[in-house]
Amino acid sequence: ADKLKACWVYVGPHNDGGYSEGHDRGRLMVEKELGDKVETSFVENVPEGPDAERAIERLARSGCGIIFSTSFGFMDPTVKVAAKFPDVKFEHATGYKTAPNLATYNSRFYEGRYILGQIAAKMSKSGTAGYIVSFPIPEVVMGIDAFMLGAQSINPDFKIKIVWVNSWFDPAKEADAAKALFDQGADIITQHTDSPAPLQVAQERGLHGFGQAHDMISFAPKAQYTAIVDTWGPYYVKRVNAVLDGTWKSEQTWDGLKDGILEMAPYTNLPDDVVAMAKKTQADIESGALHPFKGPVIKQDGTEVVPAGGVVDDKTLLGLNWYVKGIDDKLPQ
Amino acid sequence: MTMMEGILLTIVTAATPLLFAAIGELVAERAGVLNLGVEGMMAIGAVCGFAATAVTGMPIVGVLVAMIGGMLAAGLFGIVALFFVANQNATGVALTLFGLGLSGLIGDRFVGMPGIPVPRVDIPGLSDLPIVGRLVFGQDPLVYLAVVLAIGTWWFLFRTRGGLVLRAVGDNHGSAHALGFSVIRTRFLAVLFGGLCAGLGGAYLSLVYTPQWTPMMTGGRGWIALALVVFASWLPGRLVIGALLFGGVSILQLHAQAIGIGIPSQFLSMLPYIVTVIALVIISRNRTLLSVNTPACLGRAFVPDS
Amino acid sequence: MRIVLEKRLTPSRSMQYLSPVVAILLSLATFFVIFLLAGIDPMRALYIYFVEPLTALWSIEDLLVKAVPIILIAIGLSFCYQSAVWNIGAEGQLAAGALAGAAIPILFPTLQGPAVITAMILMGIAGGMAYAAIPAILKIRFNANETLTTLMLVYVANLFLDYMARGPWRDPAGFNFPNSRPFDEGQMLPVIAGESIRLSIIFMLVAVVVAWFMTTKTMTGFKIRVLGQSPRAGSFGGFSRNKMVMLTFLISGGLAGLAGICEVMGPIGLLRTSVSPGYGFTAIIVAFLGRLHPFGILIAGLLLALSYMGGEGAQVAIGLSDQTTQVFQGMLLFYVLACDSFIYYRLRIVRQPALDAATVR
Amino acid sequence: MEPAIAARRTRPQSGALVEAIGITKLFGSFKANDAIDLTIRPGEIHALLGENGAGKSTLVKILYGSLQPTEGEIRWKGQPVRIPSPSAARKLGIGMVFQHFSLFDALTVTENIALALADRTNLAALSREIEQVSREFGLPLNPASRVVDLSVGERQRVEIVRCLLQDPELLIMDEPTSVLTPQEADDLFETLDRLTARGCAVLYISHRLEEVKQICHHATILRLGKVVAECDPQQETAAQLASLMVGADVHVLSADTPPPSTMRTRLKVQGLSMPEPHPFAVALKDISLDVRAGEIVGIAGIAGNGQGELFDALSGERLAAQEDVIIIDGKPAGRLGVTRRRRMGAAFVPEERNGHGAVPRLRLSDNVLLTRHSTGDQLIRIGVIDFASMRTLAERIGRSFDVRKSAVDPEAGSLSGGNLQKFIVGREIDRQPSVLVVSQPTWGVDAGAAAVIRQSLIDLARSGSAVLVISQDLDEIFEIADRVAVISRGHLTEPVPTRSLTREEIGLMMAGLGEGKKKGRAAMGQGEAAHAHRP
Ligand SMILES: Nc1ncnc2c1ncn2[C@@H]1O[C@H](COP(=O)(O)OP(=O)(O)OP(=O)(O)O)[C@@H](O)[C@H]1O
Ligand SMILES: Nc1ncnc2c1ncn2[C@@H]1O[C@H](COP(=O)(O)OP(=O)(O)OP(=O)(O)O)[C@@H](O)[C@H]1O
Ligand SMILES: [Mg+2]
Ligand SMILES: [Mg+2]
Repeated sequence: ADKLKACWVYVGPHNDGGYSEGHDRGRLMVEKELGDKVETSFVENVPEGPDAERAIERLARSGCGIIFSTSFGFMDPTVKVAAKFPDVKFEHATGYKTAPNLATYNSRFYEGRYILGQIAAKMSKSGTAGYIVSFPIPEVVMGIDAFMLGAQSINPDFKIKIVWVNSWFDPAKEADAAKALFDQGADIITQHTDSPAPLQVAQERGLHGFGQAHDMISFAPKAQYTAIVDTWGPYYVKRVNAVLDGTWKSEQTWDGLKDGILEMAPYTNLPDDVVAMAKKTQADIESGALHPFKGPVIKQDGTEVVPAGGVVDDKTLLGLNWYVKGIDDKLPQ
Repeated sequence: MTMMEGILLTIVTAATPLLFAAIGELVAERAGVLNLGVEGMMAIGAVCGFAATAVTGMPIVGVLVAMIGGMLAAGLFGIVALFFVANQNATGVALTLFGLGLSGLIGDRFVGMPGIPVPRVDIPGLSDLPIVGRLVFGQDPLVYLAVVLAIGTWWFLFRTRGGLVLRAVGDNHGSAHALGFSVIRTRFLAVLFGGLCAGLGGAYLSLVYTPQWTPMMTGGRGWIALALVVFASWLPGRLVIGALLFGGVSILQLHAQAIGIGIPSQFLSMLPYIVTVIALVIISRNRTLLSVNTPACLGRAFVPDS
Repeated sequence: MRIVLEKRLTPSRSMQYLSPVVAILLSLATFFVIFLLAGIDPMRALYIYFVEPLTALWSIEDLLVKAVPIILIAIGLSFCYQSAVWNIGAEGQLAAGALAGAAIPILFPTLQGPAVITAMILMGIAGGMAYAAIPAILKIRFNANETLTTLMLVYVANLFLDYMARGPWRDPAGFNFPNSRPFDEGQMLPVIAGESIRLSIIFMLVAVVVAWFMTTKTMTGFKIRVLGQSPRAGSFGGFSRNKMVMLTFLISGGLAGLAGICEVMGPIGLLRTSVSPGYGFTAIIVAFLGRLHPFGILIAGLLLALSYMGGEGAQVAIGLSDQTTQVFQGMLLFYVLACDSFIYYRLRIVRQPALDAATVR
Repeated sequence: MEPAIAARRTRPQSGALVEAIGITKLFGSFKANDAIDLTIRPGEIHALLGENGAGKSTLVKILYGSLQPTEGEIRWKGQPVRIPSPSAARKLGIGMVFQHFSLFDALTVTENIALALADRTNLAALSREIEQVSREFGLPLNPASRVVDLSVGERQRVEIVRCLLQDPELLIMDEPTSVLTPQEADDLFETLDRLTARGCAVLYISHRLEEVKQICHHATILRLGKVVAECDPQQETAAQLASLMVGADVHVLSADTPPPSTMRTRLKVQGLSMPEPHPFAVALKDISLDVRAGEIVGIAGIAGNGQGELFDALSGERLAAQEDVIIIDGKPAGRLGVTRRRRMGAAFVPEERNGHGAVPRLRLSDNVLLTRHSTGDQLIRIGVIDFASMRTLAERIGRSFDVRKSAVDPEAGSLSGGNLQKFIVGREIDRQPSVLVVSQPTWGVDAGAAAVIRQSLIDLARSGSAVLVISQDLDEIFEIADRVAVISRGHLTEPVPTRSLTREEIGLMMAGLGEGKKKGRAAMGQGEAAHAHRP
């Protein structure tokens, strides 16, 4: 039979050293694992909007059997194209709309963020972390809350300072934000933007931080404690295989640490007890013994979302738009 | 480091790439050439600087190659706009587009590679002085280069014969030609110098600011540099002030956020641009100042009789 | 011996038409060499870039969809540039138009139908005009350089759009996704051909024809040209430079706003944090490529859209980087600008006089 | 006339300083210079005469190294030389004062001069030298002032001092007196005397034949790029010189019927005051004036005393503060724009042809539209241009004013200066305006074209229009104006009949006021300085 053509749509350059590169590593893994059963191809730097629809459609027309549209803003274009090409399988990352030939997949990044929060609270001398963020979408807010919950589990008085840079990727601005946060008294930095610039600033100042989307240790060997590493590869291999053997179904996948869709980069620059604590938390999350959003979760304004004993359900998480108690900032609405 | 020190230090860093690019553009404009392609030249400089450093392992080589790259890009502009007397506005836009695209192509291999940071100057004793220590004695070498360049440019323009000729060419190219000065050559050299400086500004981004290469990393700084030249009414001294002012606004808005003043971040991010517009308006109202310093032939094509 | 430019007594008619053709051929030749050096089969690459998009109906359709906003904006910009007003902020005016027009379906989601569609279009035009009026006023009242103010205002408009789409106008039923509620068919431009060609293509064609008529046949066009070429002569003719600055800004702002709202009411179908992948900037190239002539702009707009389509195809088929397209566009513009100088000048080889006695005193 | 000047009118007999042998210059296929031979001797003032476009400027630019000859040889003191650039010419000992000044507005006098003197690096020392030389030659200058603040006469002094500091052996002057008062011109002639006394040669280009007769030892006359005659100008009449230049007899003006004094006033200005539009301009102060049907009123004055500002106020390019300070045909027009004034029957011809009176890159027919879009010529119908009528009109103007052009409807910029001027004047006269305001109607225009233009102005006035001529050329004012007023520092004198004054009297009025202005400025530093428009 003909080879299956598997295709990807990236919002940034395929080698952006961040989010899109994470997906591209997944694509390469598909090539490696499935060898000559598949052929892959991608379109990069696709702006969210009408261009995305056209790019996805072009892939569908060019004979792709399965198309992964990897950015959150590609949701509606993917839905539209999927309706036009019922025989092609579509997968959209981080969205919520599905169709018989459109699945969604996502990663429980917040699990990693909880661990980062714990490490930050252990390691910070000032009791304050800086947090650089891109846009106030649920995924990002979820990350902030998880980080704070993790930190509060160690130090209930822990503080974070937040700067929005209104961009996923702007190294200079991220660096400026990191400097500003350090100047304001933070001694640990984390970011939900894709460049290693904040880590580089931390390294230069002799302070510390975390990598984002992949292991950034080479950019800041002395400053990185660990990183949340996106490993989409196993998922992609599984789904492409499903198409090959005809078992593909439209599903909503939201995998976490236990499924290997995200990993923690090696813990470095940390004392042994902190490493041990981080590893234990990771193991507890993987085993299900610990849920970062376990009750009681209390909103900034004091309302209780879930009481002790419960956990915040996935639907709430996916539309999350509130800060947990203890964050002094105001969430942009 | 106190918070005040840190803020001042960051502002200086934020101002430096702007200062580099704006000095070069100021010289080109003093010679009568409006090169809107600063952004493109900066991008070329950034990628060349990074690539050369990555290949040789020596930041100094990177800085040199960035200057050469910026000059080559400027040379392209010079050929089209000066020798072929094309509309300078359009040629500048073409250069921006071309430079951004080409830098992406050149830099393809270097994305995601950690850079080799330029070491900071450290004078034991002096660099540890309170407040001024790091600010005056503990910057990276390129910051000093920018300051030297600004002073040197002032000295060249207003204290040397070469600078006099350059200003004459920008003031009245017909007269300059009649006296036997080569208008095209002077302008071409000025444009090359503009490219060199823009290249330095780009290198500052990819070697010092955030030692890495990423496509579009210039982030509109070339355009800000152009605005600064008008803001400075073509005087190098004012350029330094303008660059610090702009750097200051863009840094302080981040601090305002970190303190948590509750204004939507988009509005804070707008601030530097709005401040630039307001500054332009204030400067432009002073027509006397402008009419004295604006190069009268700015943007006008020149073709010598043969 | 050296080569010099020499002014022609009268501008060359034939170069006027030949120059863009030569420029395109030179660009293609340069690309041929680059591909060759990069080890890519140049014929195949050029085929994918410039021919393949024209071989399928769907892709021609997409090409037109992509070309419409670019041409609309470029037509507006050509008015500005003819009168030497350097508006490079159409991207911001586009965003303002999109915001203004989208206000209706977002604030009154139940309103539908032709009247609403008309109102949205008018609002879009008005929004673009209003936003373009800011740099116009700053220039007229305070003499502020419009190249820079228009550009700065792009950033401001885009950030404001971002704020509105994430904040006040976010779809309440959209899981906090940063976009407005999707518009209904009764709030969008009707499809008039194929699957995706909407009414906006008619707007574009009308704009081209009207612009051609205005610039070549009417007094307004004449005023714009005169003031662009010599403001002093314009004021001697009794034409007001300030009025013309305002007029050209309003025309270009209005058309950019129209392009913005047409995108929102067409291909996008809702208000997003960003509604244009840089059409406002691409249109600058198109305006100059088309030599500020409406028909030229039409052709240039289609050519640029073609290069975008081809660029995507080349990514999929031969893994060519996305930046290749940008380099091609920049290079093409360089060549066109250089070739255009042969309309007014010709190259001549000058021999230095053979006499070479020393210039002694 | 001073006897000293009249005394040494004979050509020195010494050997040649410069020889041009067979100089030919091609611009494309156009021969601007055609095998020109010219010999200049040390100590002589050598006139170079010719119509507009005869090739005078081209030849001197070749001598100064700004242009390279296509063919031919230049000898300097008998040695063949190549002059590849102006700086090489300066090194040889050739200085030049340009037809259109080669100064830099934004720079100081010292900087302007330093630019031509590669060896003077110390500007402070140079300033002292400038002061000294300028005192020595009676050309007072303040080295620190910026050129933009200087009057036209002072600008020329800068050019001359710049040449003098090079200690030249040959000084080339391209139309140096077209911007000077008679007194300033006399000062210049004295300077030239001192120079020739030292053995310096002067190559002198001028359209003013009277002054050529007065000061030159020898004349070479060019027509269509060729040398057509050499002569001793003192032996010829001005009319003879002119016909040598033109190759035919020059039309003599006829203004036989003086205007009846009872005709009604068609243009009235009363108490017009206006602040300066920008710091380097002149304010108009309480100007009053009336021009009656049938007469020509001339406004004399040194350039930069408010002529440009007055023209703008009369044309409506700048509006007055009150309605009734300008009255056209009995109707107040002070607040009306230029189009409204044209509709009232007024027409205007500005000083600058390219870029003010006409758009160089537009065709002649388009340029007709520039001023005649609203004057009842039916060129516009509901906003749409009638190209055919426009072309017809352009052709009519071209025919009746003898506009020589390369194509049927060429770009305005491709016409020679004189022909474009005829076209622009013709465009307005063709309308038969009731009021015509014209500034420097024949500036830099040769004798033949000037005669055509002046005659048409007289004819227009005699047909019942009111004509106001602003001119720096006193000869012109005496030829055509019935009454004359003098403008100085924005003040205008009462117009008086031209016949009641002599040239010298008017010259003194201009110069006297001019001197007062100079002192005033020196006292104030700068500020109220007068100057011509920045281009
Ligand atoms: N820059 C250009 N690029 C492409 N085509 C052009 C361009 N300029 C003109 N054309 C073509 O030439 C045709 C005539 O254009 P245009 O009306 O400008 O001619 P014209 O001779 O100037 O006429 P008129 O004198 O009536 O204005 C147009 O239909 C158009 O197709
Ligand atoms: N650079 C040039 N290219 C083409 N033609 C030129 C150029 N310079 C001068 N000419 C032409 O050469 C001829 C001689 O010009 P030139 O300036 O020498 O005349 P001129 O005698 O100085 O006239 P005027 O009295 O008006 O100053 C004119 O017809 C002019 O149009
Ligand atoms: Mg036409
Ligand atoms: Mg001349």
